[in-house]
Amino acid sequence: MMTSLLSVRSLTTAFDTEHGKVVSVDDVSFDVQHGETLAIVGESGSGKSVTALSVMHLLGPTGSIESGELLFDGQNITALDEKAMQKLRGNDMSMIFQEPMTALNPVLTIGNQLIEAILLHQSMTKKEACATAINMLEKVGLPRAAQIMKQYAFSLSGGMRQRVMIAMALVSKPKLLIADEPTTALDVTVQAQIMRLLKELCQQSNTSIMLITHDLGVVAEMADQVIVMYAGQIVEIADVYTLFEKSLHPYTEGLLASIPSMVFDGKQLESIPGSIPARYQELAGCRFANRCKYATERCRIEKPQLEEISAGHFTRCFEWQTLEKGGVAR
Amino acid sequence: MNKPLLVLANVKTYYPVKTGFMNLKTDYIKAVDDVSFELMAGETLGLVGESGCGKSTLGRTIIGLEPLTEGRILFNGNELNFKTERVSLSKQIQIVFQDPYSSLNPRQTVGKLLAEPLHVHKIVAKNEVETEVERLLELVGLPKTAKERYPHEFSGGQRQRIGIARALALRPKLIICDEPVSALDVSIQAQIMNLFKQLQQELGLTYLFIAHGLGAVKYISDRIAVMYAGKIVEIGSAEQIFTNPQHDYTKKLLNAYPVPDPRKRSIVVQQGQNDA
Amino acid sequence: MSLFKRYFNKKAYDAEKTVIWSEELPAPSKGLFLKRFKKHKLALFGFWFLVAVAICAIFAPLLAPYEQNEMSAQFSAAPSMEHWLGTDQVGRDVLSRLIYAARVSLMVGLFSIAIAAVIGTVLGLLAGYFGGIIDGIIMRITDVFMSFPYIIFILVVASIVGPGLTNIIIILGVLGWPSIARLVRGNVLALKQSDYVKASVALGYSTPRILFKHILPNTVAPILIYATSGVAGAILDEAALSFLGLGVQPPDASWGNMLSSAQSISILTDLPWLWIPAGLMILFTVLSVNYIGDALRDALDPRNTK
Amino acid sequence: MLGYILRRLFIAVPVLFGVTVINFIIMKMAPGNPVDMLVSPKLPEAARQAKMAELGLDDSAVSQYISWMKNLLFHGDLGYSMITFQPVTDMIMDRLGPTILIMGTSLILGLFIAIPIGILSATKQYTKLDYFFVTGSFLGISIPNFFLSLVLVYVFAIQLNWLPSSGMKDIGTTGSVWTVLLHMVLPVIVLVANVAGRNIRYVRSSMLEILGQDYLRTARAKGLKESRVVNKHAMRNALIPIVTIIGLEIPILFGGAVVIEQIFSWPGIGQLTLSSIMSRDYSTIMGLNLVAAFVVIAANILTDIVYAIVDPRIRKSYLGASKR
Repeated sequence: MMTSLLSVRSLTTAFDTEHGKVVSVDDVSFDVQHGETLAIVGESGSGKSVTALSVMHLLGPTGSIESGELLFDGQNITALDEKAMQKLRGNDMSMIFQEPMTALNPVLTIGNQLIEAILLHQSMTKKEACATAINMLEKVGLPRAAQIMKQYAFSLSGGMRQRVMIAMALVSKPKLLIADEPTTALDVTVQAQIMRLLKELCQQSNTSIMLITHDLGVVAEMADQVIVMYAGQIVEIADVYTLFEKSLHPYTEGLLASIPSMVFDGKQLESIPGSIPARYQELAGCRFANRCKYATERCRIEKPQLEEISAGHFTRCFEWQTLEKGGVAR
Repeated sequence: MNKPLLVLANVKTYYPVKTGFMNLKTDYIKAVDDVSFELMAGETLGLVGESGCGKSTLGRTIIGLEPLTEGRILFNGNELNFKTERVSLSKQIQIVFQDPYSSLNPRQTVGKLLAEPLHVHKIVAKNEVETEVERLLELVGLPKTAKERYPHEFSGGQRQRIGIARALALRPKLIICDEPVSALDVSIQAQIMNLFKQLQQELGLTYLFIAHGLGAVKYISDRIAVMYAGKIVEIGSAEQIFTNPQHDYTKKLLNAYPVPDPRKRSIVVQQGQNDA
Repeated sequence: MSLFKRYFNKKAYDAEKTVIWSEELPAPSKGLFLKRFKKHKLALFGFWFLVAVAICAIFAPLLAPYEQNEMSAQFSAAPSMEHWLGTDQVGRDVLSRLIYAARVSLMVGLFSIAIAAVIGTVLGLLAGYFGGIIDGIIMRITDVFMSFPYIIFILVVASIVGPGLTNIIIILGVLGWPSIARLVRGNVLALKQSDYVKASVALGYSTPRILFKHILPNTVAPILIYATSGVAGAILDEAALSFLGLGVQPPDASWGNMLSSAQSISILTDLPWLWIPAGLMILFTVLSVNYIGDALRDALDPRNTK
Repeated sequence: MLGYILRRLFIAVPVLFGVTVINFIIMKMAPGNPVDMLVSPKLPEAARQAKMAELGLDDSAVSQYISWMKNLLFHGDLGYSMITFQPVTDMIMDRLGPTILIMGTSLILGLFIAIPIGILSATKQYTKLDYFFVTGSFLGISIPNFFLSLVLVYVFAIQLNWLPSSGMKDIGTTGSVWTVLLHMVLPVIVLVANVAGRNIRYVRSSMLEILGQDYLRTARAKGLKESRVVNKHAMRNALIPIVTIIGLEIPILFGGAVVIEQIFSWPGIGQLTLSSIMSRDYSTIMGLNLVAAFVVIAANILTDIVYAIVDPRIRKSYLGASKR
C-alpha cells in the first residue's frame, strides 16, 4: 500500500480558557491518501475545525497540540518550527475557510493578495506572477479576471470571494487542501458551483482534500472517506458508501435521519434528542450516551473504544451489533 | 379552514437609497416587489429563497417591523395597521427569529423574559404568571429550573425554544418563523422543526415558515412559495413544488441541493455561469 | 378562533404528550465579573487606594490633624513631627489641607459625571431611538459643543459664571455630556437593529418600556466604562481650573489650587512639600480610576470570552 | 469624491453657525457692560449712551449679532479688544505661529512614539514589554500636565539648569532657531507625554481588534512570515482608524496649550486666551473661541476626507455615489 499523504496519530489538542485547559480534540487518528477527499463531519463543538487547524499549526496563542503525531508527506511535522511550517503552508498544504466575507483583507486588492501568495512559494518575476494570478482567477471561473485583480474584497459577492480564496489556495498546486466548511455561508445554488469547482481543480492537480463540514449532503457529493466526530472524538470512520448505507454508530444514524431529503415522501423528520453535555470531558462513559436511543447501563459507566468492524470501518459504540441488526432494542 | 387568515395583495417594501451628486437623487431597493398570497388558518406556508431575495423583509413587513410601501395586508379580513393597533395585533401575530443569540435580551432571566408579555398584556392574573411561565417552558421542552437562568447559559437549540415560548406567551394565531433553524446544528434543526410541528398540532397555529432551503420547509409546509429577487416566482402545494416544479428557478433550487446519497452524485451546474 | 384559548384554559392538560423531552441545563456560571476584575492587580490596588481616599474625604474632620484653615505660628515650615508635610506660607498644615481637598476631587469626579451621564444618556437614547429630526437636532448640538476645545470652553464659562466648587461641578457636568450622548446613541442604534428589540416591538411593548427596560440596561456597561474615564478627566479638569485660579478658590483647599502657588519659582524651588504631595495625590487618584476603568472594560465586555 | 467633500463641508455650515451663536450668547451672558470698562465711570450718562451707540451696543442682540457676522464674513474682522484696543484678528495672528509650532511638534512626535509602541504592545500582548508600555501609557494620561510641567522645570531648569523654563527666546535677543528649540523642549515633552499616553492605548486596542480578524489567519495559511502578517496585513487595517486621532487630538491639544503656555510663558494662543479670560476681554475671547472651533471643525473635515481616501471601502461608496 502507498504511504498516506497525511497521517494523524493520536492527536490531542487543548485550549487555555478562563475555566482552565479544555481538550477539544481528544486522541484523533486518521489518514489522508494521495488524491483522495476525506470528509470530517460533525456539529459545532465536535472538534473538526480544531483538528484542521492543528494540522496547519494555526491554533493561535491559546491552543496547543498536547500529544500525538502529524506525518505529512513522509515528514514528521508535529514539532516543526514556525519557519519550516511557513514553507509548507500555502505551498504543500493550503486552507480555505468558512467565511469568505471576512477571510480576505479588506484594504488590499485581490491582485495584491494573490500575487503575494504566488511570490511567496514560486520564484518568478512580479509580471509572471501577475499573469499566473490572472490565469488562476480565470481557472476558478471568474470573468474579467484582470479587472478583479484591481478590486477589493467588498465589491465581490460571497461566491466570488470564495472563488478567489480557492484560487489563492490552489495557485501553488498544494498536495493537501484543507477546506473548512467552504460552502456553509453560501447559497445552495452557489454551493453546487463551488463544490464542483473544488472537485475539478483538485482532480487536475491530484490534490487531496480534507473537507470539514456539518452537511452530509456535501459529504455524499464530495467525499471518498468519511470521519464522523462528536464531542472531540472520532465516533465512526468508513468509506462514503458504507457510511451512508450501513452506518454503525447511533450518532451517524441520527445525523443521516435528520437530513431533509429532496424527495417528497411525507415522512416525519427524525431527530437526535438533547444536546452535547457541557462538560463531556469529565463523563465516565460514552459522550453520546445521554442522547442515544441504544444506550445501556454500560454506556454510561464505561468508555467505548474505536473498534474496527470490517476493513476500514471503525465505530466507537458498544451496541453496534444492535444497529447492524437494524433495530432499536426498546 | 374556509376563510383565509392572512391575505397579502400587491405588497411592496422599498427602501430609499440616496445616490447621485451630493446624494440628491433617491433610488429604491425593491426588497419586496408586488407579492400576493393567501394563508388559511391552521395552514403552514413555507417561504423559500436565497439570501437577499426579500423573504425575511416580507415576513417582517407582515408583522410591522418593516414599513409597507404599497399594497394591502389583511388579517382576519381587517387591514393591518401597526401604528394604531400594535398592542392588539401583537396578540394575533408573533415572530421567531433566526439568531437565537441576539433575539433574547441578555440581561433578563428566562423567567422575566417570559413573564413580561404576560404582565404587559394581562394574559393571566398576576398570581398565575408564575405557573403560566412554567407551563410555557414545559410546552417547549425546557425544565422549570430554566426560569432563573440567563439566555447566555443555554445552547443554541435551547435558546430557540425560549424564543418560541416567548412567541407563544401571547397565544397568537399566526407565527412568522424567520429562518428559525438556519443557525442551528443539523441534529438540533430536526428537533426544533418537530417542535414547531407538534405545537401546531396541539395549538392549531398558522405558520409562515421562512427558510433558505427547500429541505427545511418540506416537512412542515402545506404549501410552499419560492421567492426570487423580491417576487414570488412559484407557489403551490408542497407536493407539487417537489414533484412537479414549474418555474426554472424552483428547478434550479431543487437540483442544487446535494443529494445525501453518494451513489447519486451529480453536481449539475450549467456552463459559463457565475454568481455575480 | 379559540383553539388556543381552549387549549390554555384546559385545566389539566396532557403534559406527557406535549413535552418532547426535558433538556439538560448546563451548570450556572457565576462570579465571572469579579474573577475577571480581580485579574487586574493594579485595578485592585487602585480600588483600595480610592477607598482609602474616600475614607479620608468622608472622615476628614476626624482624620486631619488640624482644621484645613487653622494657622499655626510656623510659616512655610518643612515637614516635622508636628506637621508631617510641613506648612504653607500662612502656616496651614499641608497634610490636613490635602485630606480635606480629597473631598473636592471626589465630589467633582462623581457629581459632574453623574450630571453629564444623565443628560448624555437621555439625549443619546432619544436621538438613537427616534432618529429623524430629533436625532438630527441633538447630533448637530453635540457637534457644536464638541467643536469648542473642551478646556477653553470650560475656562470661558467658568470666568462668566464665576469660580467655586458647585459651579465647577455644574460646568463640567453640563459641558461633558456630548461624548456620552454620542456613545449612547451609537449603542442604541446598534441595539435597535437587534432581534430582541424587534421582538419587543412585535410583543407590543410600549416605547418607554423598550427604551428603559430593554435598551438602557444593555448600554449601562459602556456608559459605566466611559464614565470611569470621565471621572478621571473631571478630576484632572478641576485640578487644572483650580491651578489656573478659576476653580475652587482659597481658602478652600483643592489639590489643584495647592499646586497653584508653585508657579512662583521661589516656592517651586524652596518649598517642594507644598506642591509635590498634591501633585502626587492627583496622579495616583487619576491613575487608580483609570486602572479601574480598564479592568471594568475587560470584565464587562460580553465579547471577552477568554 | 468631490461630492463627498462638498457634502462634508455643507454639513459643517450649520455647526459653524451654531458655534458663533453659542459664542455670542456666552459673551452676552458675561457680567458687566463692556462700555463700563472703556469709559470713566464719572462720564455723564448722555456721553455713555453716545459711546454705546457708537459701538453699536444699544442695538438689539440680534442686530448686534448680524453686524458682527457681517464684519467677520466680509472683512475677516473679529472686532477690537476691549483692553488693548488692538484688532482681535491681528492679536490672534501674532500668537498663532508659536502655538502651531508646539502643538504640531507635539502631535507629530506623540504619534511617532504612540503608533510603533501601540502596535508592538498589541503583538506582544500580556508580555512584560506590553505591561511596561501600557503602564507608561496610563501614567501619560493620568499625570496632570501642570504637575508634570512643574516637575520638569524643577528638575531640568532649576536643579540641573540644562534647559530654559520660560518664554520662546532669551530676553533681549531675536532668538536663533537653536534657542527656540531649547525653549520648546520642556513644553513639548509635557504635551507629548499626554498625546503618546492617550494614543498608545488607542493604537494598541485598534491593533488587537485587527489581530483577531479572519483575514490574518488567511495570510498565515498562505505561509507568510508573522512579521509580514503584522506589518503588511494587520498594520494597514489598524492605521486607518488612527487617521481619526488627529481630529480628536486637536481640541485636546488646544486645551493643553492653555495650561502649558501659561506655565512656560509661551507666547501663543493659550496664553492669550488665559490672559483675556482673566481680564474679561470678551471680544478677544469670542474671537479666540471662534478660531479654535474653526480649526477643530476644519481638522475634523480633513480627517474625514483622508479617512475616505485611505479606506477603500468608504472611498468606493462615495466614489460610486458621485459617479452615478
